[in-house]
Amino acid sequence: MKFAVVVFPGSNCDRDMYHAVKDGLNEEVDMVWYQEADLSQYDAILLPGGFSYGDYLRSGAIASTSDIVAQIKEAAEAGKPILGVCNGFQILLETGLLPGAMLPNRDLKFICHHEELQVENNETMFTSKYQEGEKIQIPIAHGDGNYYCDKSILGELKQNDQIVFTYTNNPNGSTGDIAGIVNEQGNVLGMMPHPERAVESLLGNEDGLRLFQSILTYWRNNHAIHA
Amino acid sequence: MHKVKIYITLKEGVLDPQGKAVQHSLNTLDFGNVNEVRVGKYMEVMMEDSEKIEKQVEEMCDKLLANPVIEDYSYQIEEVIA
Amino acid sequence: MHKVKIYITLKEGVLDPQGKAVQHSLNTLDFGNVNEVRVGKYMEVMMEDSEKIEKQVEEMCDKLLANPVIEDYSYQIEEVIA
Amino acid sequence: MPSMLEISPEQIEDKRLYAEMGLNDAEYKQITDLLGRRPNHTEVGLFSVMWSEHCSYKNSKPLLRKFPTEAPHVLQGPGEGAGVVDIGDGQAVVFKIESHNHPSAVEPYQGAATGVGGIIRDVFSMGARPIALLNSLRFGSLKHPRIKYLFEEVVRGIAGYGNCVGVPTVGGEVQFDDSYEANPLVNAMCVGLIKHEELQKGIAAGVGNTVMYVGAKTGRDGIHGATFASEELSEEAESKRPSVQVGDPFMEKLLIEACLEVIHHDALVGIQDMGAAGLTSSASEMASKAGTGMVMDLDHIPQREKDMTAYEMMLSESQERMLLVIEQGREKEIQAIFEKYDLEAVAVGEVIEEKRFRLLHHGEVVADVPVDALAEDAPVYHQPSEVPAYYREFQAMEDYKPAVENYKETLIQLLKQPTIASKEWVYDQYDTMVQTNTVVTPGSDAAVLRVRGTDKALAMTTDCNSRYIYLDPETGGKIAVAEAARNIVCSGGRPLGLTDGLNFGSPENPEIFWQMEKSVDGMSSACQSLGTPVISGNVSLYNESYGKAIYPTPIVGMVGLIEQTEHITRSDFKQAGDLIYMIGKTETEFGGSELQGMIEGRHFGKAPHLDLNVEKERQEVLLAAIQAGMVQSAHDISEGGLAVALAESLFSNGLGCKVELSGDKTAALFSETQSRFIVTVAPDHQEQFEQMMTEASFIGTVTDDGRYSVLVDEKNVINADTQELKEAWKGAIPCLVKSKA
Ligand SMILES: Nc1ncnc2c1ncn2[C@@H]1O[C@H](COP(=O)(O)OP(=O)(O)O)[C@@H](O)[C@H]1O
Ligand SMILES: [Mg+2]
Repeated sequence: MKFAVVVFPGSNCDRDMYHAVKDGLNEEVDMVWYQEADLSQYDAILLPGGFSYGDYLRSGAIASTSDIVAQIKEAAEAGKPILGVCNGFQILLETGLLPGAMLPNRDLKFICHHEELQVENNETMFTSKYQEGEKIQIPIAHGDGNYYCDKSILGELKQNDQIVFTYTNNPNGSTGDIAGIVNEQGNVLGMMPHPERAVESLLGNEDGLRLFQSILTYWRNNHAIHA
Repeated sequence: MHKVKIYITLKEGVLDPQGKAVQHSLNTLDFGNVNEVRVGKYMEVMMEDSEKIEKQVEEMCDKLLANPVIEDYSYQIEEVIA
Repeated sequence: MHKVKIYITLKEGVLDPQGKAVQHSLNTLDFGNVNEVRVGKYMEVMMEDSEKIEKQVEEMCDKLLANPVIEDYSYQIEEVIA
Repeated sequence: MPSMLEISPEQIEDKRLYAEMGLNDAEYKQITDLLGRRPNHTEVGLFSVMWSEHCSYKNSKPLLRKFPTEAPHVLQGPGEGAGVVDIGDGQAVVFKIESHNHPSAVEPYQGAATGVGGIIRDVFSMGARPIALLNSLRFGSLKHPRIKYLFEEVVRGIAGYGNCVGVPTVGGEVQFDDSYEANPLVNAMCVGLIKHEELQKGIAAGVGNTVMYVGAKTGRDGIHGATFASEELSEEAESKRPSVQVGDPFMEKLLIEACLEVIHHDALVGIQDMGAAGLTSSASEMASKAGTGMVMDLDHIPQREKDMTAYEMMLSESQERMLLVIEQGREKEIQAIFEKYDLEAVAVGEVIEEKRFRLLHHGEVVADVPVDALAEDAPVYHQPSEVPAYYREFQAMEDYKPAVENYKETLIQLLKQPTIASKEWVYDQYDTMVQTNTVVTPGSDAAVLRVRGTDKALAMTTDCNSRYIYLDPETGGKIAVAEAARNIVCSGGRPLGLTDGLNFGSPENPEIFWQMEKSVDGMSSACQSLGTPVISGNVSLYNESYGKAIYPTPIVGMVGLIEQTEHITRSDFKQAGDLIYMIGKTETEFGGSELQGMIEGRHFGKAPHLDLNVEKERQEVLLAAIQAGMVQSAHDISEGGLAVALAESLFSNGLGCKVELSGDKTAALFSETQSRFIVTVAPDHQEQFEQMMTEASFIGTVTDDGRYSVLVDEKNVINADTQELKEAWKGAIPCLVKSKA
């Protein structure tokens, strides 16, 4: 399986994402510069964390206007797995691929530590390796992670099982304790916590690895069918 | 040349953590008569003359400057002599 | 009740990285006639009536809302009927 | 030669305008002699910044020469952007600390942020990828609203910059003391990783080669920042406010990536960041080091503001700028790399044979001075030194011993002292994990990062107990180095070397100069003993306001090598049933102690004693025991003594301890005798450990009942719920920050 990590100016978790796939999952992965990327060559697209364009204006806003977004939308329509983490999630929101918006954290501070998440939906291509209701530890590191959507969108998210992860101890004020959501088709996941930081026992936590393994399993199953 | 002043505010109903914090601080600083604070953005954009400036400004706001999920915008266009 | 509109801008000469990034992005988005963008803050403060509102607003800005080292401010006071 | 509106050389001399720029009469005279004529306005500006303490070290040079700086593993000692130490396998670590005290006092967010930005540039200009940030902060009492504001904004500024550029902030220290009330200290340290062959130097070699300017445009920010940083803070500083620089971490991130790409290009000859004194220092130092000269045409300098004068451009301290020297004719190749990142690279000058520094502006020569006059010929002052009266008085005092009645309450109060209390409020705002190398995040004795692709790791820490240094600078200087080394050793590493941040008051005050001298003596002897050369550093003087100087604060930033990741050790107890040992004997030493400060509201008497031979021996054996896999946890005993160190060891894992001591209760619990450690050992290793570590005494066991229990001479002295202690420790700083004035 071949992954692309899209690098925007100011992305800074791009290498971490790269290593999670290369060393954690042992799959092929390229870091592709946003202006040079041809995403049609890849089976899955990863939008890493960081501060694209310095988070200026609104986090993810400027990146969401770049040309590569058209390719990301194409890949989304083609049903490829697309994972946006932290700033990647913010970009997905700004492009409209996922509903809602991000506000500054409730306490207006950047926060970085491990948080406990609950797996709300383990029937997505990103979470099949988790148990439903399972509690996992994943690091967060963000200043604008306070997910906002109005009541009607929240209702839809719930109804369609689009809420994938929630915080058990809401650290930032997110509506509905939301930590990660998928689109209706289920192939675009945005989440604030960083699974790529939790793929090695040396760094104290491997709970994020199964997310990447889930993507691989999904792809293998599907690929086998097509092949 | 035109100077465009753009005001971006959070939609009503969207929680404003920054506004809340500012209000709280003002209240503790003895400005007890402050009831509500909403924090938004103010931009000054210098634009070279163009016939459709108004249309351009709205497009800029829709495409980039404001996020319609959470924000409203308004603007004023002033002519300036360079 | 009064609605106070406060505009906070960076002092002239102070670097505005945010404005620069926004300008750059607008330029690549085909708004080639955008020459300069400065990003500041816009606040709406609701205040209960008081005789010295103007003085209060200036005090608020000096003490908290604006950072006098790098920012300037201006304001408008509107009366609103509650 | 000078443009029409400029002040004439005669006016500068007659009205002594050079004095306003920080030069004294003798220095002005020396410049006139060096040039053989009166300097014009721009030239006086060049000299004033290059001859400031910040750039020339004119008051501290004689002291800095005392530091041991050499060792076989030191690839680059002081002198370049940062020091470089070999860690084997063709790799090296690069590190340095830098102060941004005065800018932070005026505008704490931007001051701290640009401090971080500056030190990162020092590291990547060497060709190294920045992998970690640390900081060392000092503030007055959090009771004052202004101090709270400074504290909150400094932390936010460090976070704002470091998080955005994607370099994890993994450690540091924060202390609070009234002596820093008007003069906070903000020192930032950056650590980078490099392959030997990628090492770059800031040299302008090769006559005819092109000088290129990269990064942010030049504005009027920070003009006279370097001299500002070298002057006493006063009311006047307020009026100097417009000189505050604003940082752009996004630009810095682009610069890091572009510069690390450029170093692989064979057309690159030299690279240096524009730090203090901006273009002036980077350009003249690059030429001076290469034995060449340089001519620059200021018309080409990218400018953010209109009508900038030569003086303003040369003295501007706009951030996020780099200066490159590249092979002539290959500008396009270099520009192409920067273009990818939307960065401008502009040819602004040329390397010349004649050792002159020549500036053109609007077609006129606006400055023409010998390069070495700027970079090398700054005066060096041997300031007079005098033993302060307070020191004599303190030395003559009887040993101080506090009276303690309620031991549990005293422990709780100690845990709440902001200097001891948990710093989670601070480091929760830092991205401690980006780059996914951080094995030990803040909270232990030192931070630990693995070196990807190897089985090695790096331990790093910043340390300085300025109270001891105030009481006795020589002993205190030794302690600062020894304590940093203890933190490295406790983490399983061997100290490789250190960077020092010397923060003092005015060197023109003989008593302050004495503090400087003695601290450096103490640090040097500890460096000798412990085998930790000084590989880089920074000097920040005139940290005083209204005639009151800060406590002498020579901060030590140390990096150590952990040979195998399995040696990584933390300070917290691991498992119930483990045996607790104390290494070292406790004396009654309370001079400069946390308890003394808490009870008396001031510090006096003698600093704790330190024997460097004992220190070295213990560190060696402890490291060997850790490497042999016998140690479960290791923690040095510092502020607050054994009682505090024990409590800190319990907090992460919610364990308890049962400890039995003997002798004087107050000393046993709270004395700050040096060279002591708390170590836990699994019962299996008891015999082996005791044989190896003959100075260790068994004092108790780790329990799982969540109780902190200490008996002295078989009498119950403290019996507390660990959770209660933890809440006091953890809640203290958030509570102080939130509370109203
Ligand atoms: N300003 C800071 N930034 C990051 N980490 C900090 C800061 N201050 C303290 N810490 C972390 O908190 C822990 C305790 O600090 P400190 O009490 O100074 O340790 P020690 O006494 O062992 O040197 C350390 O892990 C340290 O790195
Ligand atoms: Mg320690």
